[in-house]
Amino acid sequence: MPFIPHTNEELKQMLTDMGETHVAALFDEIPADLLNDRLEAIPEGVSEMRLKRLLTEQLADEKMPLCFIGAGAYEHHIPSAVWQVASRGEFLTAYTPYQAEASQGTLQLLYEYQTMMASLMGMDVSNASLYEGASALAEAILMAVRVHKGQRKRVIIPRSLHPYYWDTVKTIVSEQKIECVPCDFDPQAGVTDLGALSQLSDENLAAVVIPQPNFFGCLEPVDEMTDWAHQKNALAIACVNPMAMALLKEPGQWGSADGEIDREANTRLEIGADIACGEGQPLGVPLNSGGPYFGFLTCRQKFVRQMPGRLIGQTTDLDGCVGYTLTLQAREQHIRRSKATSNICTNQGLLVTAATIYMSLMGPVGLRQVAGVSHTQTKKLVDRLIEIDGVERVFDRPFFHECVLRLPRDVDEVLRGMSLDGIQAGLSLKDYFPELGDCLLVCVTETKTDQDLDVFVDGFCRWLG
Amino acid sequence: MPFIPHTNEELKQMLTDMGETHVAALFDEIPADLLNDRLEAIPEGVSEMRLKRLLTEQLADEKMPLCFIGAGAYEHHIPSAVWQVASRGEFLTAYTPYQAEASQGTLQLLYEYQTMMASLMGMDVSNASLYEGASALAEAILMAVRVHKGQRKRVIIPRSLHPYYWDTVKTIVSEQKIECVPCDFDPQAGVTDLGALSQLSDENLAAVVIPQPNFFGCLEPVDEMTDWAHQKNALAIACVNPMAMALLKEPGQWGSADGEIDREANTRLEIGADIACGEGQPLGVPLNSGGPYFGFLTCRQKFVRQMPGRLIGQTTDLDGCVGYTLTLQAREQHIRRSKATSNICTNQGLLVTAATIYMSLMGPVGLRQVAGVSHTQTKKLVDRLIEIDGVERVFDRPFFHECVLRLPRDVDEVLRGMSLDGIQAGLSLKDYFPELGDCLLVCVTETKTDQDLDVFVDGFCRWLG
Amino acid sequence: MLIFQRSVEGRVALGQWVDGDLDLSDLPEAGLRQTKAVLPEVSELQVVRHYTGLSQRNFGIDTHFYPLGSCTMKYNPRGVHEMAMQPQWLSRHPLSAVDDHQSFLKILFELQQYLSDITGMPGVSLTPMAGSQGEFVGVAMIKAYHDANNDTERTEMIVPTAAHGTNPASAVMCGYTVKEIPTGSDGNIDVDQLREMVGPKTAGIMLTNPSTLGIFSRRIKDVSAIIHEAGGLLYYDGANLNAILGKVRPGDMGFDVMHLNLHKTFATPHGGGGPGAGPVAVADRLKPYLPIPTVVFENEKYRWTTKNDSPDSIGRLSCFMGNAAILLRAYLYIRLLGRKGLTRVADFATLNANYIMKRLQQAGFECAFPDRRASHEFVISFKKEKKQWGVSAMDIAKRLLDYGCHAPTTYFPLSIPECFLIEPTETESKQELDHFIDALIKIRGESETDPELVKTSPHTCVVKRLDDVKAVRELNLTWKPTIND
Amino acid sequence: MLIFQRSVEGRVALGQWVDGDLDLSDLPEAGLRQTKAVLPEVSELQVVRHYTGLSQRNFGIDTHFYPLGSCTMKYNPRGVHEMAMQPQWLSRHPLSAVDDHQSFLKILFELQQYLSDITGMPGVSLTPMAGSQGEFVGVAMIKAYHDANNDTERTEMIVPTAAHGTNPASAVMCGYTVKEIPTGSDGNIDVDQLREMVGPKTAGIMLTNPSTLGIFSRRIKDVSAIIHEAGGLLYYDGANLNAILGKVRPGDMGFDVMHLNLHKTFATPHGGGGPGAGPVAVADRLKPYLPIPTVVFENEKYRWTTKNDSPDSIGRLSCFMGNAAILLRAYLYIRLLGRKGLTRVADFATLNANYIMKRLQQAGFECAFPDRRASHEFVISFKKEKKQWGVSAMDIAKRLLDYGCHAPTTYFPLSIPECFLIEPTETESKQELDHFIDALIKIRGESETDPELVKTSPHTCVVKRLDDVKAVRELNLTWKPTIND
Ligand SMILES: Cc1ncc(COP(=O)(O)O)c(C=O)c1O
Ligand SMILES: Cc1ncc(COP(=O)(O)O)c(C=O)c1O
Repeated sequence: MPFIPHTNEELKQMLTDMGETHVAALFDEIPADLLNDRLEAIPEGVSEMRLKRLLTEQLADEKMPLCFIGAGAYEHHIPSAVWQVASRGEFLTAYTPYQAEASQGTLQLLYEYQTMMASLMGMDVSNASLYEGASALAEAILMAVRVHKGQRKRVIIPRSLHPYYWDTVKTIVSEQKIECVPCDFDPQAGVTDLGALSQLSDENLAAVVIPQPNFFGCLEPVDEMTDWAHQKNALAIACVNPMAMALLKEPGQWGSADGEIDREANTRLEIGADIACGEGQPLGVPLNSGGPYFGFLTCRQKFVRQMPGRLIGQTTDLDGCVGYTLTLQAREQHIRRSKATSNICTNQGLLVTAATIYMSLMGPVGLRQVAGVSHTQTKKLVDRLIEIDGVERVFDRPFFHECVLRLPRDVDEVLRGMSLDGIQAGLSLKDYFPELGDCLLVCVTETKTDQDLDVFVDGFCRWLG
Repeated sequence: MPFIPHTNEELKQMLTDMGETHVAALFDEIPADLLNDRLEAIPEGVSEMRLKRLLTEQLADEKMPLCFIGAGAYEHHIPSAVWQVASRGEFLTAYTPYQAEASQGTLQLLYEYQTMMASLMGMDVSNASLYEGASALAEAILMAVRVHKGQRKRVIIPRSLHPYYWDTVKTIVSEQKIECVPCDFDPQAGVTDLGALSQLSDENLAAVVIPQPNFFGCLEPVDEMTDWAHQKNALAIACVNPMAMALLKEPGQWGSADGEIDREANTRLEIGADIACGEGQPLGVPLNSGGPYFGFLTCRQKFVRQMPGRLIGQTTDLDGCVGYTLTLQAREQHIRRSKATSNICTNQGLLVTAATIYMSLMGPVGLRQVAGVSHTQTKKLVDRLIEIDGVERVFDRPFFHECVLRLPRDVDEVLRGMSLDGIQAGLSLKDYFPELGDCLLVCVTETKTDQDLDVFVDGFCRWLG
Repeated sequence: MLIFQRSVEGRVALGQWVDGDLDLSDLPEAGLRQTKAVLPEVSELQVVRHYTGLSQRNFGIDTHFYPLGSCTMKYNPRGVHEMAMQPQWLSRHPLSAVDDHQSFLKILFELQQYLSDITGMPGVSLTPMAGSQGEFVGVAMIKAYHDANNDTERTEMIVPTAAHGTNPASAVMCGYTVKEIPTGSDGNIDVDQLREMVGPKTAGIMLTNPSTLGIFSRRIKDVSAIIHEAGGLLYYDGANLNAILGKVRPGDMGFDVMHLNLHKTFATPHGGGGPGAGPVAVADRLKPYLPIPTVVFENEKYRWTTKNDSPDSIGRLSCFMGNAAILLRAYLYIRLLGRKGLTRVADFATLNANYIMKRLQQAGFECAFPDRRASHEFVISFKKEKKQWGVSAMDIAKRLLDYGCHAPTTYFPLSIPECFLIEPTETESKQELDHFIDALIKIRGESETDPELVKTSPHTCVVKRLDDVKAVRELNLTWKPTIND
Repeated sequence: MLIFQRSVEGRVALGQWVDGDLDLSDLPEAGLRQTKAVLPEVSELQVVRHYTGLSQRNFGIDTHFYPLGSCTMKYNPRGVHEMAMQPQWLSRHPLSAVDDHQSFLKILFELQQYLSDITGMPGVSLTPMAGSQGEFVGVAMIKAYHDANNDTERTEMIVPTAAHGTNPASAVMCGYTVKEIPTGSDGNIDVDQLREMVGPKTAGIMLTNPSTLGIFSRRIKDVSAIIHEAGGLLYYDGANLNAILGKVRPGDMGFDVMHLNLHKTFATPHGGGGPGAGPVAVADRLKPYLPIPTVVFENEKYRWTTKNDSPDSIGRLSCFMGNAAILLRAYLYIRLLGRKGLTRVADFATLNANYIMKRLQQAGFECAFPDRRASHEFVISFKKEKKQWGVSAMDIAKRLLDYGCHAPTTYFPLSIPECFLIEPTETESKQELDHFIDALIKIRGESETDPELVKTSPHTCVVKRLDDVKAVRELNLTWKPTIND
């Protein structure tokens, strides 16, 4: 049995010191009929050596195709330094930094992360992470409802939001009887139909969710949507790809640039989303079958006490030296219990560690370049694919590094063909949007070379032809 | 250009501070006709991302067969902890511990290594590493000559020593006019012919080299050879596989167990080899195409001042606390220059770091088990192979986890066949010993399961049939 | 020094620079970012050096004994880390075709079976991303069950006062009202009081057994009978599973639903606050409500389930498959230990806890429940020390850092004043335990002779005692160039 | 605490235990080990914690500025480490069939070409395992050359007094007598004296240019003419190649043979003392003597050379292919930087060195060669400080540790009293350099006002100043259970 250090001698010594003779005695308070020393479905243990060997054999079956799927998880290059440093035992095997003096490494890093993420979003503050993007959006919605003191329980969510975000949000927020109202997208444009939005009732409206880019890769009319939400005294919740924010206008700047007047209230509309959240995975986290990733959540300063999750604050020690510590813990479940802003406890600290190292390595200019090259490569591919007979762009709005194409042949068949060439050509939209059953969502990142695009186009021609 | 942190502003600022305008000026002492700003054979630089991609493509061509080759480099299981800890930046990117106070980690580790390795060999002291096994043997021979104050310059080396060790030793020691005298092996036994040994002149004899196990995997008559060397007042130099020493008698115990009397001198012969050296690779170092490995060198206390390479000693600091530091540096080239015991400077510190962690994880019992299972598996395989018609053991002496077999078919052909099955079945001896042109040297370690042996035997039957 | 203070405008880590001309002609000008984000402009060496340096300012299991109660800070096998970091796993897109990844799905499928065996519950879903999400899911399933039975008047969830804060918080996230039930002086919940508490409004109860007090409730069968008779269901908080792994199965105790904390019991690294994984297991009657996706094996193939397979599922909890790679790590850990090894975990985790408790008792420390066995953890209280010498549990916790031990959990459970919850885990040696015991004894000595020393501790950490009140009062959550530089 | 002091008899790290019954029946009883080796009996967690803890007691490039002259402590790219640690490389047996490993051989073949380009020398062998073995090989080739010409009276190797200790030691390992030539006050070797020194006994000269004094010898062509006219050959010690990478080629300066330190110029990690790699490059006339194996490309295939290919080779230097995986790392580094990047290395390494030198001069420090350019390193002397305040170079070196800088090389070159050899490398930022300069200025201030502070430094390391004399006098090279426990 691995990892137990006791020798038989020591075991005996310890029992003697305790006045016992058998370990079994330590379990004597458990009713005998409950004791059950069998684990039948679990195989015998093996050594590290044997397990590695078994795994190597299993790994041989795992394919590693060239990946052109995006849809919420993006394959970006991750510098080796990121995980080599994040895997250091002191980061990897620490717990939540409850003892601040023994956790300054993690705490300072999280403070740096909060600074970077808040700034990337153009917001005032950031928490130290939530689980992942979809559940982070759910938390953002719950937060918006709290901001309205629970008086408003309707939220407008575009249909152009990732369908799995939709599902997740519904699972989580409907327990608190919050109503999620869908808003259609313009079938031509691929983005939220502002006309449809303006038709929706604003009664009881807590927030409007604004994805950027949306599930189709299209750029939403974020300024108009933000203004609309503010006109209704609802919160604007940005749900964004953080990599995109190195290039596209950040949520903190959304809304009418020249401070449009709210006619009814006769006040100037506030610039900027109120909450910005999303999936942090593009920032140095590997695809890894969908997790662990991390959700980020940023907001205006005035909402900070409604924020769920951990926050790190700067302070000083007895000598007056700067240090960092968990703060505003009174919002959290371990202090406030049933009145907490959320039940979240364990979050995604290690992923944030990686993301912080990643963002430091890329810097503001490098990150923009990654976003820009990803987009440029996508554009190149799309431009070439739509030259193929029968392939066409479905939506006419600008996209960011991900695009929906209509194919003249069964999408699944084409995907199967491409897969034989070692290419995952994208995501078939059939299961997500029946009306887009003949469509493919394709995504290119900076990891793909021009040659890769050639191979893609060649294969596509073959499998379509 | 990677890894240069200067911005253009900073460059300008620095030049200004120095009163210069161009970097080129800093090279103005170099005669103009020598300046040559071209590197033609070297491609343009690429980013880490691109280089990884290029490499992945090259790696796809590299085969990873099941390896049954030994012959001086052995595939043992290496616990993940070994290289994860050894790869920590503080070990990986430190220099030789010249500033002891800033290098206590490396220094204490090396002191622990010296303790472990000396004890494994049954010797008094160990240095902190040499390059690898073959050149370590050369250094051991040079050391033996120094012990004899350069008065004796002949060394007897068995032909059963690894041929590449032979070559290496000759390259290195013959520059100092040391004569290497071969001693034949008994063609039946596969070990040094004691009769032949006793016939060799002992004039000027500095040392006798005793490999254990020898190149053929056979166990040499180490006791007799040690005694013989001591009778001639020559040093006995053990050249051993350190993994084997967890199971086999260690060099410190070699020689006549009941203290045979040297008749001529009428004194009791000293027990134990005088120097023990070898290749440290089996102790936690990956095969890695042959290097980096590390050579170890241990000896009796009285010879320590003739030892080449670094030594770490325990001492105390100003407060009387225990610490570690490089010691006896007056033997080394950076102090003694042309009178040094060797020219070695950079050694194989990181590999010793890994080996120390490895030995700690295995402990004395675990290490013996690795050696024992390796041997047991080899025996199993050999027993089954010699049941095949025409396959036979060539030598009748006991072997340790490596064995020579005679095949009824061209060895290279069989190897090519086995390689198609994904098996490296061993080493063809044709290029090493013409007289063993139809022989195969096969090695099994603890990494091979009984199923692996089945696959080996099946394949062998097929390719021989 | 903050990474931002190492930044110089215009610097780029060039080894990571992505070559390529940008074509942004299709993006509307007004939609582009105009400001530069506050990310540092530093070299690769600066990044490596900065974060390597920061890491050294942390305690971790890899560096210190870390007896943090309720957190199960055991050794995180390095072999598992290596196996989980293979490029085949890392590069797998969550939406890629299952045909290309049968090995990975097989692993999850087997993990579902293992966890079912361990918990004694037939249904398992792996998607919850930590214990607290597992709780949410579990309570949501209880609610779904009552709703399906049109039993909609059940609005109350019973939770012990000693429960972890996530329990009441999760119940509230599901729209329940929390009713607290106190712990008796023997560490058990008061069964009689429970009997009075339950009724038609009772949706269920959330318990851990052994509890967060480190006490195994002997009358757990009675509790389950009371709740079930009242029409409620029992939720089991699996955070303390390490104590009973392979010994007792929550399903056999009468629980209907539970979560497991893989990052505790199954040794996946805590990562400075996460990630974890909090799979849920359920009795048959709750199976229809399990969250999707799960993995099924059909027609010789593993595949994910969807809403079509489970129309009554409470739904999806994350965009993809939870913390998939953490599940992989837990699987590998289970394979390493095997059935016997897992049972021995409980033996030695319990041994270590009882050993420390006994030795501390012998040395005169005050255990919260001196007459009870410790499970894998136990509570001591420094009420006496606080009163006599003015030294609080927090002071002693900080002073422990000076002795090279991470502090136990302090001030939890909330019901015990000035307490430590101590959990050594099975992977710590007798030597470590003895060192910890000796340190506590020494600190008590210091508390008497030199209380200031303890009250101003730690003295050997990278910072002195930090001012938490100031952190709240002068809230500073992000660095701003002008203020701090 | 030593790992042995954590040991308990009978303990085994069970995760690493190899299952299997032993059959040792064929091994003679008398040949078996009877004693238990002094290896620790510890758990896996203890091992990880112990060595993680030890690592934290080190300075490294990843943690500190490390301006160790002559050692080129530049950033070791983490990307290269990852790429070099791929299982395909790690698992390759050195004697496995070349057909299965053409990629690896191709890499070595290309590396040979790259190094040939960089050095301006047509022949390259990659096998030497560090600089000093490269020197041995180079000198052995010089000898082989003279021998082949029956020029056997050449028994002297000329070496500057300022040369690295390995140079004379290597010459002696090849059976040569060393003749030392001093350095002039301008930092160059005295050409006139050299002219008088050479003669029929001259086998050659070993030089570095720039020298270990950080000075580029302007009259190198004269030197080469003198040696060649006398019938000798010129050896180039490539340890300082970083200074002139892509700027000047030793082959063009007239050198016949040289080594490169890949662990310096090409950023492979120093590993606390190694491994390195010291490939040799040679002019045409020495090509026949290059050590084997090298890699050739023939009939569309890469293969190793043997004695058959090179009958005049000086032979083999190690059992296999030297430090093969270090060669791989250097190759990857060269590919990352590319031709332009390599040249910029020299630019910025030189810039950084001259910047520090200039700023220190401005602050009143005494440079050994104030009128010369620094190459990538330079020498300052604390003779004055020693005399005035009794503070030695060693004291200042130790005090630098307190300022978070590793000390430069001290007391080398031996010819300059109380000196530092300072080499910042190109990967350090202006901020680091300024911090180092400021620290030196402060320490000089302390030396005047509070010399004891400096003489008893370091004060912030894990130990205080260590007693080197005691280490020699009370030689203690291994731990013994009875003495220290
Ligand atoms: C008893 C108990 N329940 C629940 C939790 C919540 O688990 P998690 O932190 O994984 O959300 C914890 C851990 O923090 C716990 O100790
Ligand atoms: C100038 C000089 N020459 C030679 C060497 C020897 O190189 P190595 O340590 O790789 O053997 C060194 C490095 O220590 C050196 O600085």
